[in-house]
Amino acid sequence: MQTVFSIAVDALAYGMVLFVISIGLSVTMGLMRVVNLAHGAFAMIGGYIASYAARDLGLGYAAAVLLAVAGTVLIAIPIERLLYRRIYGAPELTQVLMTIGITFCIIGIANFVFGPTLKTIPLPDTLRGSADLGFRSIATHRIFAIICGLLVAAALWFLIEKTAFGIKLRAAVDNAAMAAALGVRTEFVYAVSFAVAIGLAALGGVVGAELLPVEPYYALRYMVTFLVVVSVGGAGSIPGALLACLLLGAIDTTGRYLAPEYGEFFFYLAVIIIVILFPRGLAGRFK
Amino acid sequence: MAASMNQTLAAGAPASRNIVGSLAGIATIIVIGIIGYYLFPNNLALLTRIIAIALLVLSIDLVTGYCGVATLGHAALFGAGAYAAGIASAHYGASDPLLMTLIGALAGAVAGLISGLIILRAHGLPQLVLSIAVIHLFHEAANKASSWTGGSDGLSGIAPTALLGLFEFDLWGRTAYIYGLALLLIVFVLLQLLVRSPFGMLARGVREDPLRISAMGASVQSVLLRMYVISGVVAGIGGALTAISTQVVGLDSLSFTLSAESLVMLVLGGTGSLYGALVGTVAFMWFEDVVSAANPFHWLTMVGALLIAVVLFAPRGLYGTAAALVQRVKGGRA
Amino acid sequence: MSPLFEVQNLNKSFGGLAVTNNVSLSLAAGDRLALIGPNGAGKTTFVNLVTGNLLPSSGTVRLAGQEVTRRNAMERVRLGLVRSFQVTRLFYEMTPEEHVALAVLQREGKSGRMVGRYQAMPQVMDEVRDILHLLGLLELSHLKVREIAYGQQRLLEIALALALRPKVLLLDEPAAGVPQSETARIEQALDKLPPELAVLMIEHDMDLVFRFAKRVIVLAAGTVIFDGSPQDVTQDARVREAYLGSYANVGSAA
Amino acid sequence: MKKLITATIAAVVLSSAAYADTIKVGVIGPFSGPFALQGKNFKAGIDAYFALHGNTVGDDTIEVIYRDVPQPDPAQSKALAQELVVKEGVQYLAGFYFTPDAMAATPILEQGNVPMVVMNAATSAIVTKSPYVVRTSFTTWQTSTPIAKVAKDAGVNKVISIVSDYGPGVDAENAFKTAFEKEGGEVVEAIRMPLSTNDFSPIMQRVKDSGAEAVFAFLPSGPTTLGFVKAFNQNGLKDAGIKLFAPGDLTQESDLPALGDQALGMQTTFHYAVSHDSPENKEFVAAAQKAIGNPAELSFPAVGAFDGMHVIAKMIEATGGEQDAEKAVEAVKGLSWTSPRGPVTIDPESRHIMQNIYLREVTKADDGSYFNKEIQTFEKQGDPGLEAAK
Repeated sequence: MQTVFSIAVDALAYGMVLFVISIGLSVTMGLMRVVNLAHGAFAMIGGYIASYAARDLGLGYAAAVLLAVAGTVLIAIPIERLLYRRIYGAPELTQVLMTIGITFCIIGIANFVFGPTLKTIPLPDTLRGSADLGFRSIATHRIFAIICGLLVAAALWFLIEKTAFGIKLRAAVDNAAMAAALGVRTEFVYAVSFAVAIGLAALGGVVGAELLPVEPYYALRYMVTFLVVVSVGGAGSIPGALLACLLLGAIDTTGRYLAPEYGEFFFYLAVIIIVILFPRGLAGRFK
Repeated sequence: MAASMNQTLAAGAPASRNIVGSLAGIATIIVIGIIGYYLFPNNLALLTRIIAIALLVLSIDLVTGYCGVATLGHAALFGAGAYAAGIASAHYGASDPLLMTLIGALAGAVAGLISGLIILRAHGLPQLVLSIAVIHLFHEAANKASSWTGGSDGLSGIAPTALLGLFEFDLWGRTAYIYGLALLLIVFVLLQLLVRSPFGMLARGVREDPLRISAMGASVQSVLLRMYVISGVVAGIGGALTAISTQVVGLDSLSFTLSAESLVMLVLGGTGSLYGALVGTVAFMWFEDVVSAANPFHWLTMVGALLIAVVLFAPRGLYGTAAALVQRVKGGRA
Repeated sequence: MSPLFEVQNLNKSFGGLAVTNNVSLSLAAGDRLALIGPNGAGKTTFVNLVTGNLLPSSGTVRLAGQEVTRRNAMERVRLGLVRSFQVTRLFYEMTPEEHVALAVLQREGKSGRMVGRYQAMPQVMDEVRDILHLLGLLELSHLKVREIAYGQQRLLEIALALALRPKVLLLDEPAAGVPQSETARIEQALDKLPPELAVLMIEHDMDLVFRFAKRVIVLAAGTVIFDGSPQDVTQDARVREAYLGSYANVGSAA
Repeated sequence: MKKLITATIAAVVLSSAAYADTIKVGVIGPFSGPFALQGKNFKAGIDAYFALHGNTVGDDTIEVIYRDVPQPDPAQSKALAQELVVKEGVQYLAGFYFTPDAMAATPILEQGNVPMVVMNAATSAIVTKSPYVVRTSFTTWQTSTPIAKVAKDAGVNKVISIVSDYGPGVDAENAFKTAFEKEGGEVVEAIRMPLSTNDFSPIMQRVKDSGAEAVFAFLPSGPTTLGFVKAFNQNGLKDAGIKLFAPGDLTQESDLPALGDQALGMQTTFHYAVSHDSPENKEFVAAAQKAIGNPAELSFPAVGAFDGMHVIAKMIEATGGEQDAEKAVEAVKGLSWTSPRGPVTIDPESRHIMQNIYLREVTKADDGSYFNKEIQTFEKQGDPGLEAAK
């Protein structure tokens, strides 16, 4: 019984870390309909900035996180204006080609600037070490990641469902021409959504760095995981993404506990079954 | 009556032009193949590798370009062919290259059937994810079955006998290259027949509007599945060619990386055209070879820049954009 | 003799909302039936139920003596029920000739052939030319469909349907979206349909309905409220109520 | 056109004839991609050798030609090796970070009359694939065997083995199991986990449930080691007194700055530590760090490459620059010298390198950096993997 609890805690923690990193991709893919394979690259940029700020500049963790989010968004703005804007509404394959190209470039540049070694983001003392749950101990940082995930989910839900901006965004997604006719500045809405998505990527990159360490090939290594999670949840759906992360986290964790040598099989078989049963994702908003 | 005569003539014209066009295309491949042989007599191993990958890219073109199925898992078909041919030789002594090619083609077809049955259950992004899951399952299966496949150490001990009992697969790779070129030509000619056949037309119809195809009484699923099997044969031949020419098969031949890279090659050349697939493969592999030899530490950045440039300036791929330009110039003249 | 095509007590509801309510109708060879109804009457749902794109909640659909209620769209086509689409669905990168050839090949069971070209099959080419000629599309046969006018695309829809040699033809608003100046060509095309063919036309354009149909069925709120001759339809009190009563709602429904 | 082709061929032939006293060495390794760091170490090792010993042997000048195989890709490796031999006319093939890449190139050695010096790939069987293969690195069996004795000496009887599920991981598991059982210990459970594992918490749960007193682990160096060590510490295994034993791949010098405090006190066995205390090593490290640029990036592949170049130089010396693979290989069989890692010998029978294996502990230096401190030496270790395969 204790083991079951223990696995459940692990699953929750892993799922929430996945959620924090992937949710930004769900926004770009579901709301802006861009297959953004470069999502991981932006998460990685966030990780690098935070690492640089905390390690080399000696700033605090909170400052590093803020700097990472702001810095990544700043870097992303020209990329959005010059490159992404050209592929909104383009066929999927074109988007794949463009965003893989962007990923390659970012990897190459990161490799050049920061070198090929792993970069860590020093944690503040409060997040270091482990917390005792009574039946087991868990890294304090994992608890922090869970809280971050919940906060992000709530904030996004509020932004999309309850604010004027959310209404405009949903209108622009459903029918861009109509929204424009009604006076919504769709370009602006898209730019802001993109910035939010990138900011979330950066946040995820920093918060998730304990689990997915920052190095140049981060962007490629975890690309598939992010894509799978978003697709299983249903692109554009926050509850869907949350559900997918928790479910896949549980499957992955349990599989790796029960039969680690077949861990990969469990995970991808589950993905196939879920996708076939729910072709639009667990809570897909769009076709 | 006169009008209808004119129409008949007009109808005949493009058909014969197509045939001339395809003959010219085949001639081009032969000429480039021969030039390659004489210009790079010491690079034949790499040229053979390009041919094997070209077969994989052609195979992706059949399902992606002609049927509109997005896949990031097509190396499963290629790797199945490579491993089947390799295992036949290494474990069963079936080392006749023609036999190995046949076995590769069959295994590719079976892998095509299996992955088709899974991948075709969804559309769009979920389809892409299914294909990713499929390639990972194939990869894991090969890794697990290491007594058959050699696992991550690779399958070695493949020793193809002389082709037709006459031509040894030697160090210079001449036999492998010529054999590969012959395979490519045969496959290319057959595929040209295929894409112009009624079935090819049906497949293009599926790509453009599956609902309309079923309203015509044809089964979309069956068309796609048949195409997947054919595509498996083509990829399987490519895989067998690798096994024969390099005499070793690694897990990379069943990897997501190879799947993604070959899809990129296809999109680079231009989807929906057999020439596009060839142009894309040659361009990408040539670029990779040159740039990675010149500066291995930064070639990834340059490949990335190339991909971005293609999307911005040649959105239909290299061949597609060139063909459209030629069309426009011709149209302007007419 | 049992009718060629028969729908009995067809019902469909979406989460408690009845969209098709106990609809029955039948067609014999040579019939020209028009199905009309105000916006939101459930015509599109009815088409989808008949063609097999939707499954009914209850009721039966019979085609050429067989029950096809649970069969999919493809099988119904093979049994002789062919439809056209309200919004043109064509292969925009292909030519009209290729469209019709594909349909002819499909009908003949030759569409799966992996070698040979239809251009080299004389009977196929003859039939393709005949059909294109019949609909006045012959001179466009080598243009890409995206390059031809919408009215001509509508004609090509009909050509495609004819090439499948249906027993029952379901025309879903054949004149929808066609400029007034070109509807005459659609009418001409409809006049040339084979006489033994049973045709069910869904249409808004009442002129076309009066010219074409021998019998009219009016659908309102998913229920058949009239079944009779075109002459009587305008006199029917329930039809008048359904249409005139609905005028007030047209604005908001649109 | 034909003229042009003839001219090109003539030019190629002439160019190789004109520089007859340049001996070309083809080095295949991962110079781009996720493993580029290892390729960089190859290059640093080779550059260090030239810096210390010059690039001439007698009248002959050594020229190194690099070819890039970013990830395990035997087909690509074979094609490049073939190109190196046929087109570039290299007399020696060297490098090879990954086992499949080395295996793929072995069939061309005899045909091309070319010896191969493996500078890293660590699967025992490579040297059996061709009589022209010499290895100057290590095998996973070689580095994983001594840690069994270390574990036993530390009073551990029950061990759980956790390895990445691929060739080297399986080798490590078998090596440890064989050695540990010989010592009288018991491997209570052997877990193989996918290479792509990111979250190791469930694995740590398995460790707790197994009742083992210690963990034997093998993971490829890079991002996963970091996650693994963190999970080990944070899930309370370290506090519960469970020990962690591993071959040195887990504490590769280039990963140490990231591992930091997490790795403090970890004991691993390996053939080389950058910190090895000897004049030869000081000289080597100085040269290699200069060659690699960032001193923190230097780690074990560099020493494999450095010694590989030493072997090649001896081969050139023995053959007088003539292309004669058999004579060249014959000449280095039984060759002994003092490498930066300590005394080494090429075993005449297996053509694999016999060397000391060191037990090291991750220690914090005075300047706050971390290093592998050698605390015990297992002298003259051969490759038990070849024995086991017999």
